[in-house]
Amino acid sequence: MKYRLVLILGLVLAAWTWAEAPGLSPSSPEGLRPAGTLGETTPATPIPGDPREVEREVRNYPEQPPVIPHIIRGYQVDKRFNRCLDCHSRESAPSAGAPMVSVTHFMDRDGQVRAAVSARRYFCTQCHVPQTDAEPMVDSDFHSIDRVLQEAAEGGQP
Amino acid sequence: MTEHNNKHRHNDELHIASLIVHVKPEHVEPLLESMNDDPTLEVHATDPAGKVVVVCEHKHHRAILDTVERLEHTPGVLGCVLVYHEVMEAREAGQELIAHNTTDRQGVTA
Amino acid sequence: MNLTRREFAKANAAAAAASAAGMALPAAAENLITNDDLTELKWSKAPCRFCGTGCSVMVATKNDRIVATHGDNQAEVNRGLNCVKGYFLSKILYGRDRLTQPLLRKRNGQYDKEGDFEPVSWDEALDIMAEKFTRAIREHGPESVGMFGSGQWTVWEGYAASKLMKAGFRSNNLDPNARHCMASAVGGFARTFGMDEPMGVYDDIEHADAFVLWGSNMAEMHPILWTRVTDRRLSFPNTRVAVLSTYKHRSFDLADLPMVMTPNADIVILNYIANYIIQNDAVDRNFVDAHTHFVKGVEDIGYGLRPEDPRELAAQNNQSPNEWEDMSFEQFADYVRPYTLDRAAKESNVPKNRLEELARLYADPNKRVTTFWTMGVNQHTRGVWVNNLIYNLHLLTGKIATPGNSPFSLTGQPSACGTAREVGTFSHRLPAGLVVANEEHRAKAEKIWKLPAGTIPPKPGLHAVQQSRALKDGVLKVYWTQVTNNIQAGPNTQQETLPGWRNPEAFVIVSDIYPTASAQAADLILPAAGWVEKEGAYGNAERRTQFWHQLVNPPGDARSDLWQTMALAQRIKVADVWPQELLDQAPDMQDKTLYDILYRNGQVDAYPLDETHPDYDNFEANEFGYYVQKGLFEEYRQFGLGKGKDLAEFDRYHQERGLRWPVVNGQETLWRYREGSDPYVEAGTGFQFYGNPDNRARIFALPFEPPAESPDEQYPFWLSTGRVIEHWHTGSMTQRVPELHKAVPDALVYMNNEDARDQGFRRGSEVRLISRRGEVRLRVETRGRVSMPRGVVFVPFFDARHLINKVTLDATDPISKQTDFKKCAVRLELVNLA
Amino acid sequence: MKWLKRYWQVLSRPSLHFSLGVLTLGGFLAGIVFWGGFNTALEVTNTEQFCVSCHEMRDNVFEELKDTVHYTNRSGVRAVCSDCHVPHEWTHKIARKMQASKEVWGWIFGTINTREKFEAKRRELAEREWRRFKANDSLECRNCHEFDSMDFTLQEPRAAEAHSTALGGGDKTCIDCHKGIAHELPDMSGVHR
Repeated sequence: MKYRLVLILGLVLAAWTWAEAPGLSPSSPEGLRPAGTLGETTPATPIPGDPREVEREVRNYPEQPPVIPHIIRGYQVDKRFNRCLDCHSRESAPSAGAPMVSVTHFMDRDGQVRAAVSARRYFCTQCHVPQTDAEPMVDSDFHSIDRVLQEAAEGGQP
Repeated sequence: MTEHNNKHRHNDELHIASLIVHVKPEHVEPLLESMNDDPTLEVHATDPAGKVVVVCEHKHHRAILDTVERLEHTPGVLGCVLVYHEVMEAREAGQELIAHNTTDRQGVTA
Repeated sequence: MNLTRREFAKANAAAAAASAAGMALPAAAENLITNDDLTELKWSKAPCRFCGTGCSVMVATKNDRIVATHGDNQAEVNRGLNCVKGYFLSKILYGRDRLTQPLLRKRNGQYDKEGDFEPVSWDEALDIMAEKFTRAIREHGPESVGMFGSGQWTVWEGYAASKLMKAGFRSNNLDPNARHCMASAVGGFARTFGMDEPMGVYDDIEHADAFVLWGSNMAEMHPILWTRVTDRRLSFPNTRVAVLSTYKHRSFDLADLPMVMTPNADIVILNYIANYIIQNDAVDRNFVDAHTHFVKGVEDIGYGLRPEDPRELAAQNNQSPNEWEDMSFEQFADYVRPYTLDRAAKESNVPKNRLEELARLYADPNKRVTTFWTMGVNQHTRGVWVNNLIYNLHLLTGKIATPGNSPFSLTGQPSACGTAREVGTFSHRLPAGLVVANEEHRAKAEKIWKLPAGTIPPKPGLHAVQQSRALKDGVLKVYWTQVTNNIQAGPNTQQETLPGWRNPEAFVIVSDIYPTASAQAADLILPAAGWVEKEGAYGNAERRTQFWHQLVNPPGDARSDLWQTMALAQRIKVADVWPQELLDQAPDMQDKTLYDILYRNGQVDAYPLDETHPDYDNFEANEFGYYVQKGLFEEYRQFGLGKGKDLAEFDRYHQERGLRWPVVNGQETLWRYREGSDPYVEAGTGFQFYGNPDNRARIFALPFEPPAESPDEQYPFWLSTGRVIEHWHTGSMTQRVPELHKAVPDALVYMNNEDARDQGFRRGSEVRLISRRGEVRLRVETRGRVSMPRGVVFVPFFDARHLINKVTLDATDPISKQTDFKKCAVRLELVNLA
Repeated sequence: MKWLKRYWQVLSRPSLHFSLGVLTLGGFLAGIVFWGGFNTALEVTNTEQFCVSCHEMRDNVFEELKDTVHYTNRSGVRAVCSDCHVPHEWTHKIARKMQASKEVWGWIFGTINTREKFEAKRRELAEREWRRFKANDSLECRNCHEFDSMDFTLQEPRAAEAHSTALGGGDKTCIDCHKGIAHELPDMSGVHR
C-alpha cells in the first residue's frame, strides 16, 4: 500500500514536471478533469471491477429503470436469443427466482397489452445497465420525492 | 458468503399498479359493481363515457397480468391497459412516508 | 403526516392513470391522499435534453426541484419510452459542482490571463465582456470577435445570438458545434435538393421493408428510434436490417446483413450499388426522367487542413470544391461502371455476397427502403459526397418521399435542426436557409430585423476549425462559447484548440452549467441555466419543433444563455461598434444600445408579460419586461413563412407534442416533395423537389478519393472516435448522474484481441495512444460492447480525463468544413501490463 | 511365382536367428512406435491450432469463444476446443474422432464456408452437440467441474438450488441449463431451456 502511494505520488510528480507547456494547463476549478491538468497526459485508472453482489438499488422515482445487480458479461441479446429474458420473462421468472420484467414491458406502441414482451423493449441494455464499483466523480444533489416532501414538511411550507 | 443468500431469496413483495379500463358506456355500472366485490381492486375515477381508473395491489407481479386478462374478458370491456407499476417490499408498505425518510435511504444512490 | 408508502404509491398510480386517460381525479377518489398539498406533483412536458431523436418526457416538479421524469405517453416520437439517459434526465442538473456565479481570472484584483479564477458579480463580468468586445472591434475590426454556439441552444437563444453577432457586432464569425455533427448532411441536402433537412419522417420506420444503417450505431446513439426499428423488424419477420460500419457494434445484434468495411471504402460501395442498379435495369426511368438530373462534381478537393499543408498544396480544387457540371444518364452510367462488385469487395473487405444482397435491397422495386446515417457518414473528409451518393440510390430507384422509402439523416443534438440549421447559426447562414453571401438574402434579413441596408457583412465568417486556428494565430481576440465544450469535443486539441484558447492575445468566455474542460481553459466563466430552468424550444431530426416551459429556477446566480446575450447587448452602444457610414443611414440609432435596436425593436418586445403562462415562471420575461421568447420566435417565424419552412404560431407549440414543418393552414407536413402530402407541391406533378429552381433533384457523379491520413509503419492503427449509450457527448451531464457514471466510468481503447496480443497487451493494460499530434493514456478493452476488426481501434470522447481529441486530426470535408473524427493514424505503446 | 512362395515360407517359419524375447520386445517397440505415432497424430488433431487451422472454426466458433469465461478468466485456466468437444476416455474419443471425419468432409466440400452458411446450420450443429452432451451426461463438463467438489454455499442461491436438486438428483445434466456458455446460441425459438 505504501509502495503504491509512493508510486502514485511519483507519477503525479512526473506528470507535473514533464508537462511540456505550462501555459496549456492553467489553474481552474475542479471538474471531471482535475484542475490545472488540461495540457497534461493523465494516467488511466484500472478498469473498474464488476461487483459480484449488488444490493437492489433504491429507485428515486418509480419510472427510473432498475440497474442490473449482477454481471452480464457475454450475455447474448440479439435477434436469435435473449439471455436476459431467459430468466426474467413471465414464464421463466418464477422458476429462475428472478424478478419478472415489469408489466409495462408487455405494452406495444399503441398501449395494448400483449402476451409476450413488446418487441420495442427487446434490447434490455437500452434502459438497464449494470454497475461497476467506480465511485461517483461528483456527488449528486438530486433529492428523491420522499426527501423533497420531508424538506417541505420540515420547512413548514407546502 | 452464506449469510448473503437469504437476501436473494424471494422477499415478500408488494406490487401496486394502476390500469385504465375502456368499457362500453352501458357497461360501466355493472363493471363497477363486479369490482366492488374484489378486495384487490380500488376504483379511483370513472368517466361515464367509458373509462375507469383502477388501482390494484398484489403480492406477485403475475397477478397483475391476471387481473388485466380477467378484466379484458369482463362483458362490455373493450380493453385494459396498465399504466403504472411499482414494487416495494411488503414490510415497507406500512411505514409512514415521512418518518421513514429519517433513515438514510438516500445514501444508496445520492 | 400519516401517509404510508403503500398509500403514496397508490395515489401516484391513480394520478398517472388518470392523466394518461385524460381524466381528472374526483375529490372522492383522492381519499387516499391524506395530505394532498404534500403529495401533489406538477407534471409538465419537455423534450429530452440529449440527442436529436426528440423524445418527449414528463417532468415532475415539487418545491422548485425536479423529482421525477418519465417517457411521455402522448408523444408520437417515443410513446412513453426513454433510453437509459432519458430516464435519468431528472438528475442531470443536480451535480454538486454546478456553477452558480461568474468567475474571472484575476491577479492583484485585475483581469490577468495567467491569473486564478475569482468570483465576480454579473455586472463586473458583463462590463469586462463589453469592454473586450468593443475594444477588439474598434482596434481590429468586427472579424476579430467570434462566437461558438450549439445545437443545444434553444431556438431563441440561437436566434438572439445570431442577431447579436451578425447584425450587432457585424461579424459572421458565428458557428455552432453542429458543424462537427451534421454540416455534411446540410451540404448533402443543399447540393442534391437545394434545401435542407429530410423529406421523410420517423413514421417511415413503421412502413419500411428494409433498413440500411450506413455509418450509424442507432442502438446506442438513437436508442428510441432503434426501439421502433426493432419493433418493426421483430414484429414483421420479412423486414430486413443491413448494418454497415467500420467495426461491429450493438446495432449488429439485429442485423440480417452485417457488414464491417475498411475505413473510407464507403464511396466505392455506394458507386457499386448505383452501377448494380443500372446494370440490372432497376432504374425507375419514369421517376428519374421527370424529377432528377445528372451532374458531375469537381474532384480532388483537398482536406480542409491549414493552407500550407502539403496535402492542400497538392489538391487541385480545394478553393472551389462545391461545383458541378451537367452530364447525361449515359455518362453517369459510364462513370460508375468501373465500380464493380470485385472492386467493391476488394477495397471494402466486405464479402461479395453481402454487397450484392445490399445492392438487391435497393434495386428490388417491391422493397421499401429506409436508410439511416449519422456520424460515420458526416464526420468524413468526403462526408458531403457520401450524403449525395446515398441520395443517388434512392433517386435512381424512385424510393423517396413515400412512406417507408426514406433516405434519413439523423442528428446528434436536440436542436441541431431547430437551432443550428433552421435558425441559421452557421458562419455562412441566416435564418430559414438564407445565406450571408447572397445580397437579396441579406436585404431580407435586414428588412425583417428593421436595420439599415448593409448591416450584415457579406463575407462568410470563420467556421469551427478555422476559429481554433484563428485564435492560435492571434486573429480572433474575443471568443464566446455557449452550451458547448469544444476543448473536449473539437479536433486536434493539443496543437490547435488549446494553444488557441490560451493565446495571451485572446479573451475567452465560456457559458456552461458545469466546470467543463472548456470552462477550465477559459478566462471568464459564466454560470448558465440548463434545460427546464428556462423556457425553451428544440427542433428534432424529423422537422419537429417542440416547446417547454421553465419548470424550476436555476441555482444561485446562474442565468440562461438568452439572458446573457441580451444583457451584454444592453451594455454596448451601437456607436461603439458600427462604422460611421452605417450609422449615417440610421441617425436615430446613434445613441442606442445594441439591445435597443436588436430586441426592443417593436417586434421582439411586442408581447406583454401577461401573455406568459400563469402557472410557470419566466425569468427572462420578468427581467426584460415582456414575453421575450414569444417575441423572438414570432420575429424569426417571418423568415420561413411561404418559403416551405412555415412554423406555427408560438402559443400552439405549448399545447402540442411538437409539429413538423412546414406547418401550413395549421397542418403539419409528413412527407415533403410529394403531391398530396406536401402543400408546396403543385397538383399533377407527382413530385417536386422545389428547393432547386427546376424542381429536380441532382444525382451526383463523384469518385473515391483517399483519406487525409492512413495507417503506416510508424502509426499502424486507424483510430475512430464516438459515443456509448450511457453518456452523451462530452459527458458533462451524464458523468454527473451516479448510475450512468457507475455503468461506464472511463473511456477505454477498444481493440481487436489478436492485435492486443501481438502488441503485448491484454485487457486492462495501460497504453499510450499516440498520433502525430498528441497522446492520451487509456486502458485496453478487448471485449464488450464493440468488436473491433484488426487494425482499427475505437475510443469514446465522453471522458474529460482522457481527451482523445488531443490525438485526432483537424482534417475536414472541404465542402461542409465538418471534421473527420473517424479516421486518423495512431500507434500504441505499453505503459503497464495491468 | 516361385520367389513369392519362398518369401512366404521364410515369413511363416519360426525364427531361427532371433530369440523369442527379442522378437517380443521388437514387436512391442514397433507397437509403441506405431501406437505412439497414432496417438500423437490424434493429439495433434486435438490442439487448438489444428482446430482453428480452418477458417470455418477460426472465424465463427473460435471467435465467439474468445469473449467467454472459458477462454479468459481470473486464474488463466482455460479450455481448448477438444476439452469440451472430444471425450478424454479412449473409446469415446475414437468414436468422436470417427464422427469428426464428417466435419472433414464438410470442410472439403465447403458446407459452411461462408458466415451465411454457418448461420443457416448453426441450430443443427448446436443441437448435435447438445444431444451428445445430454447422452453422455455432460461428460466433458465434468472432466473439470466435479459435482462433489462444488461448494453450494459459494454459489448464487439460484445456482445452488438447481445444482443441489436437479443436478444432484440426476434429473438434469449440465447442458440442460448451460447452453451457449462458450459460443453464441442459434435462434432458440422452440427450445426448452
